[in-house]
Amino acid sequence: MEANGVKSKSRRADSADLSIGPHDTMEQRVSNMNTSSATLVEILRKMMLIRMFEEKIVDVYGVQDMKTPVHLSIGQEAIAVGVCENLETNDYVFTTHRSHGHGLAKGADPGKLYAEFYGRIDGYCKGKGGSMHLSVPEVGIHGTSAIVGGGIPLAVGTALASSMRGDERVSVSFFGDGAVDEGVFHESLNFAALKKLPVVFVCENNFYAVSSPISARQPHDDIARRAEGYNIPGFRLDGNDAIAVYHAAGQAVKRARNKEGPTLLECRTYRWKGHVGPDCDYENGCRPRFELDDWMDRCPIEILKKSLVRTGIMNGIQIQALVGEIHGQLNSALEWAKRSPYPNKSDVFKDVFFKGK
Amino acid sequence: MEANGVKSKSRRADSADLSIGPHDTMEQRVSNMNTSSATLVEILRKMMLIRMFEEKIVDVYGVQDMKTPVHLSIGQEAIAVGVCENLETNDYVFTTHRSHGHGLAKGADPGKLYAEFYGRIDGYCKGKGGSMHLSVPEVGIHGTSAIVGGGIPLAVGTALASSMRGDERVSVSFFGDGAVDEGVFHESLNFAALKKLPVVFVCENNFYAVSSPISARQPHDDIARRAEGYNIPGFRLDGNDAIAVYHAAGQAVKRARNKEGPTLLECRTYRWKGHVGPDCDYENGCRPRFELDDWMDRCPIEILKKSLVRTGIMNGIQIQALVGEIHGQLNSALEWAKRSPYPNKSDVFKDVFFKGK
Amino acid sequence: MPWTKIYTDKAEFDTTFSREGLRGITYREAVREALFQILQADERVFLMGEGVDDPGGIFGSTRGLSEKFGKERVMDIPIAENGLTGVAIGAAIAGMKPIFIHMRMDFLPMCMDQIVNHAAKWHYMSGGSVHVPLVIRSIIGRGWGSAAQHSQALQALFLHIPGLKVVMPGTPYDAKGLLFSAVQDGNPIMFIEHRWLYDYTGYVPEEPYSVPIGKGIVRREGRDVTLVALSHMIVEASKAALVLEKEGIDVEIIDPRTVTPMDTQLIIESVKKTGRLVIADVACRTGGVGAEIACRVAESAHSYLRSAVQRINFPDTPTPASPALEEVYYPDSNAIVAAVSSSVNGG
Amino acid sequence: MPWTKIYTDKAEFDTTFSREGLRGITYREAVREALFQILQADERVFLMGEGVDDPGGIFGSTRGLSEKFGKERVMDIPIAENGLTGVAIGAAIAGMKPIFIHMRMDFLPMCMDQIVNHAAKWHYMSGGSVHVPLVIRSIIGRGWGSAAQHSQALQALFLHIPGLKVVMPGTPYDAKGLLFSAVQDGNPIMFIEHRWLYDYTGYVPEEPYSVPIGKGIVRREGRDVTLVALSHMIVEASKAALVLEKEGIDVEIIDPRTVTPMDTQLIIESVKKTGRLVIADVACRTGGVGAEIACRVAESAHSYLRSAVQRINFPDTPTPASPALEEVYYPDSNAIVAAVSSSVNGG
Ligand SMILES: Cc1ncc(C[n+]2csc(CCOP(=O)(O)OP(=O)(O)O)c2C)c(N)n1
Ligand SMILES: Cc1ncc(C[n+]2csc(CCOP(=O)(O)OP(=O)(O)O)c2C)c(N)n1
Ligand SMILES: [Mg+2]
Ligand SMILES: [Mg+2]
Repeated sequence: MEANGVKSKSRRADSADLSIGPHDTMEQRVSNMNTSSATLVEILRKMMLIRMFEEKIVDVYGVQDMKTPVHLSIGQEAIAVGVCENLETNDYVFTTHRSHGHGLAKGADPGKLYAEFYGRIDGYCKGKGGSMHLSVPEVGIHGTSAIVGGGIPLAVGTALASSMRGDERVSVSFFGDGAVDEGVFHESLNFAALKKLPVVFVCENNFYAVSSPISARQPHDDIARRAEGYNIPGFRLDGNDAIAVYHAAGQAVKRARNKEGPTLLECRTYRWKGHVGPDCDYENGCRPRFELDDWMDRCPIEILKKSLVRTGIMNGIQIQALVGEIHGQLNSALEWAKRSPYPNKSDVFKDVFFKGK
Repeated sequence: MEANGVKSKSRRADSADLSIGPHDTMEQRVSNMNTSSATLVEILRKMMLIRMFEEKIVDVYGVQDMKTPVHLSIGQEAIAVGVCENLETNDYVFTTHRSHGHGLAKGADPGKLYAEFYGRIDGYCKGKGGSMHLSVPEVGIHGTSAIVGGGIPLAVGTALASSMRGDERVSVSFFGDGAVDEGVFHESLNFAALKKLPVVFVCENNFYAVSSPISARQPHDDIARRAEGYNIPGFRLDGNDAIAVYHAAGQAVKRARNKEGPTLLECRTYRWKGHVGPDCDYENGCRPRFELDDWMDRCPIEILKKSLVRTGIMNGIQIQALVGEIHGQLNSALEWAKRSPYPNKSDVFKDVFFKGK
Repeated sequence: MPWTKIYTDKAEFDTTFSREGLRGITYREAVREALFQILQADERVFLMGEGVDDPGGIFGSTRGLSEKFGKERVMDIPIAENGLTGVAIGAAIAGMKPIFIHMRMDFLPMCMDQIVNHAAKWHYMSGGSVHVPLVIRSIIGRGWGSAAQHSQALQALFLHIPGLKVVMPGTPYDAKGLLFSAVQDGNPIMFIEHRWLYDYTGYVPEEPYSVPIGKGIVRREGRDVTLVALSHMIVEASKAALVLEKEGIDVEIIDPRTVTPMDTQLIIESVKKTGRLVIADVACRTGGVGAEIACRVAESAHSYLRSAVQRINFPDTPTPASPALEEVYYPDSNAIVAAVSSSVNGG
Repeated sequence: MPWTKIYTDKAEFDTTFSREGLRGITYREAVREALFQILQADERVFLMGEGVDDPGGIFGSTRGLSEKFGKERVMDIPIAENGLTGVAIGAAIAGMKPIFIHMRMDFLPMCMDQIVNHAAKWHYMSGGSVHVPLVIRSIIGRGWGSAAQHSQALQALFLHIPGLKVVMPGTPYDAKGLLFSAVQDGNPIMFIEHRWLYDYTGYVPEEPYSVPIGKGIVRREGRDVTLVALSHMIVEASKAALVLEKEGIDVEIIDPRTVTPMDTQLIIESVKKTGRLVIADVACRTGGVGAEIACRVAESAHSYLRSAVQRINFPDTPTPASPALEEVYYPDSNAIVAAVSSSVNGG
């Protein structure tokens, strides 16, 4: 078995080799220079928030009172944040079963997320959705599907609405490499390309769908290359390089906002935890240990931290302070969530149908 | 509106410009030289058989006793014959709602086809299928779907069976440009490419799905280019040039038989009749008249006839004799079909479940 | 009442209601008029479907609309039912009101995932924070050898999925009125038409109006037996009632009009009166809407039932192509007469 | 009879049947053993499904099989349910015998087109000239906040489609025996398991055997009321019967085992004896399998029914995530006790 994303180090995207396909008309200059320090710090903070938010789940999950299937994105934080830092609050985001990072990056409240995971009334879905069906309309997340690929056409739909209304909103669809297997991926890209809709397709290629390697599902792992068939730009990115993602996504979002059509971004990354739950799946043989080790060496948060320290934007003390601050925030969020009551029994019968506003 | 396949004459495939995409490893030498006269005559005969078979339907349809929705392939005969002349009897073919040509090219009996269209017991499906659900297992047609795209994965499935069993059979999937819209197209090509299955995808791009032009459904009309995303060879062919199709399909079939994997052939052509029924749809404004005229000028049968005459392989008298012979054959077939009885009323309850052999 | 009746030909209508100044139009025209008025009144509404803008115009029901409202609001689309349903849901989530149109109900299995797993569940999963105002029109086909993949009636599938409303107008009046309600409802609505109703004429007011979703209607009052008829079966039921009248059997015809929510009360009240239940649907028998109706009666009015329940349906087979077999496949008023007679005289 | 009973824990089994030398294994193991023996006996059989070869092995039901039979016959596949179902159908048409495995029944709406429009109709449309020996295993999920898209039970959808057989084994014995029958049948079979049955133990012979498709079974004989229980509900029904016995109510439990074809006769005979009908299914109420059963009884044994029919189902809502709501959502033996009591004492 060829290890995913590991052996072929040279194929890892770097700033000089991000674009593929003959339709690369978009400028792809990844340079830290034209990003403000404040933005860089904010990107780091959000990535740390996501990481620590999920680490707390790992901590408490053993108690068995957070009864929801958690799909953790530890190791993939750069993509959620790199993309969402380019978005306005009312831009649409559709995510997947692995949604915590996208939710937090887009501005969801950690306490309400925890409450939802605990099945409480103060959760974003009043306990009806759990971890897989995030819905935070006030930050542009209008429900989440846990059906693989299910959310992709929805993002095309909100983009269609924006296009018909002539508003400036951009839609972003996050999905995994597994979703590329599905026909709906094709149908969505075809339609978005046809109508030149303001949507950005962000594929988080972590090389696995549950335990199925991409080599058991697709004839090649160059997901960006799929863009060619739709005559839209496709880019392969190092998904562990937050700044690279930030810049590439910035270009794609700009393109969408300028009504120039959709873009496909393939962000290559790796999930550190098992497909679902708080454990590591190399332990039961789902994936090779060395693959994980190699990717952990390239922790997206450590990479960014180092570069911020190296360039003098932050120092160790500031980072420590940030850690402390986030810890405090998340601890209160968790406590608040646990104090939230369960929904009433009769709530089960509510919300089947919209009754008007 | 840009007329489909008309204005851009230069884009029409010719022998020098058949392949696209970076994965063109297949030799694409279209030359009449290496085709035997007997084969060429047989190709012409089959094309005339299809044309005349369907013209007879046009003749009798007004009587309103052939109660089945007929989707005629007049104008598209070169593809069915060009492809099927490369196949063995037990090679698998899956076709569509527009199946008459493929059936005849693969060796189906005209009488049993007519009987099926008349809903008679001697029809290939004992009157249960009609025109849209051709089933002639003895020539490799194991049922037909009239769901757009529905037959594509079936061909991949028979190819999978061949590959698992290690037999030499090749599977061919015929489908229209409309089927390329469907997700199942993507899923099928992805899987066939992944497993390097012995299947040939033949897209009959006639630029319309019912009255919807390809420009209302796809971002570009270069269907062959879709192959790139799957890392398989894709070729654009002049679908009205039977010899070109014959040779290109020959290569694709050989590739499949040699277990080298699937090929996508886009055969550009035009349907002369309306989507369904015996009439011309330009009359009610579905398509522009000039488009049809232009394509009729390039009648696939006339083109082949002329070249056979020019090269001395046939003369006018021989062709006339062929016409007479086919007329005779089809007239008897039609008469035979009309004399076939209707199924028994109780037959409606039969064949729901297979009961063993 | 004029709005309860449909006429199999226009002349028949003309000799009755049009003399009273009532306007009669076909089912097809009723649908088109509703779409026209809805598109005109609410710019959030748009139509999407394969061929909505072509000269055929979905059996005439969208004819001329693209010329009037443009190809963006009357949008031809790729043949990609699942993805495009997702697109419609997304647009609906964003505040648009798409009407997705399928020429045959058989194409709905293509998009079951988006309908069943997404549209139907979105409001609930999001704890009520998002809703999906989406109307999905589909037409049940029949005849001319349409065969197994082009004549299915699949309302029972949607009946079983919480979060969907299922509407089956049987008259021009209801077609227009229910379409208005469907677009205003704010939930995913399966709006199911029948191709054989398209040419029937009935009274349809010119101005916009709505027929409430969830309310059935008594199409004919009667004492002896409750005949629940769905969609095109109300035509056959009406014919059967005339025959049965001559035999001295007084049939009460109930048209539920909407299948979800079902007007169970109306049916129960009728059965309490007549003591007999016959159900005629335009779909295969087993697991159909008729089963649910019968079960509800067995649950709530069991003690009133004086004879065995009867169902009139297509047999549990795919649809055959041959005209000789179609004849057997499709039950008509004779089958209803037989079932009602046996309900009254037998069991 | 040992094969009618399942045990909620192994120890209980050990104290009864294992003393008699009968082997007890879990439902999970029964499925796996059947697959093992089938793969070994017939080289045309192969398994396909997302994750069939991974260490988890579809909740253990395929564990170890890829090591034994290789990754071609125990084939991991792309997440492309519709296309891959088509591939399976194609392979079946060509004479292979694929078993397609879905970890959740919720993923079947993805492939409704290939199941409903293709597999189910292929034999009929082709006039009997081609058949599709395809088994589709799917597992109904439940609990731990699986929520709306990961806990559906959709057997009613398939019940309505002619050309499909629908099997719902409730015991380890039936799981193994019906899987053998399914693979031998030659038609498309929806083989529906329930996640909560996986850990239950029951008597399962080591050698291959088959349980006929279309034959229900009386799991407990009783005089007072016919309780039809499907899949996991037979566990709750058995519990309820013990409670009711103490109340002096003698319940007859019938497990149809296969939903299509349905063993209607067995149910009718029972109702003729008891005069009462209660149906417990693991799915939403409206349009469910229970409606069909009730309707058939109302058609064929109406005069024997002495009280109102009762259904135990999930409510007509999507599945909620919160444990507090799941508790309300899923009816248990208490709900059955209440329904049976009211059937006997009320109505
Ligand atoms: C249609 C469908 N099929 C199968 C599943 C089960 N499933 C849940 S997540 C998953 C893998 C998804 O992989 P990918 O898209 O790469 O996302 P990742 O988990 O790697 O983030 C699968 C198969 C599902 N949810 N939906
Ligand atoms: C899933 C599905 N959607 C819609 C239809 C209705 N329909 C029948 S043929 C057709 C057009 C097919 O176009 P194409 O694939 O290009 O084939 P052509 O008719 O041009 O040969 C459509 C939309 C269908 N049969 N199946
Ligand atoms: Mg992945
Ligand atoms: Mg076409």
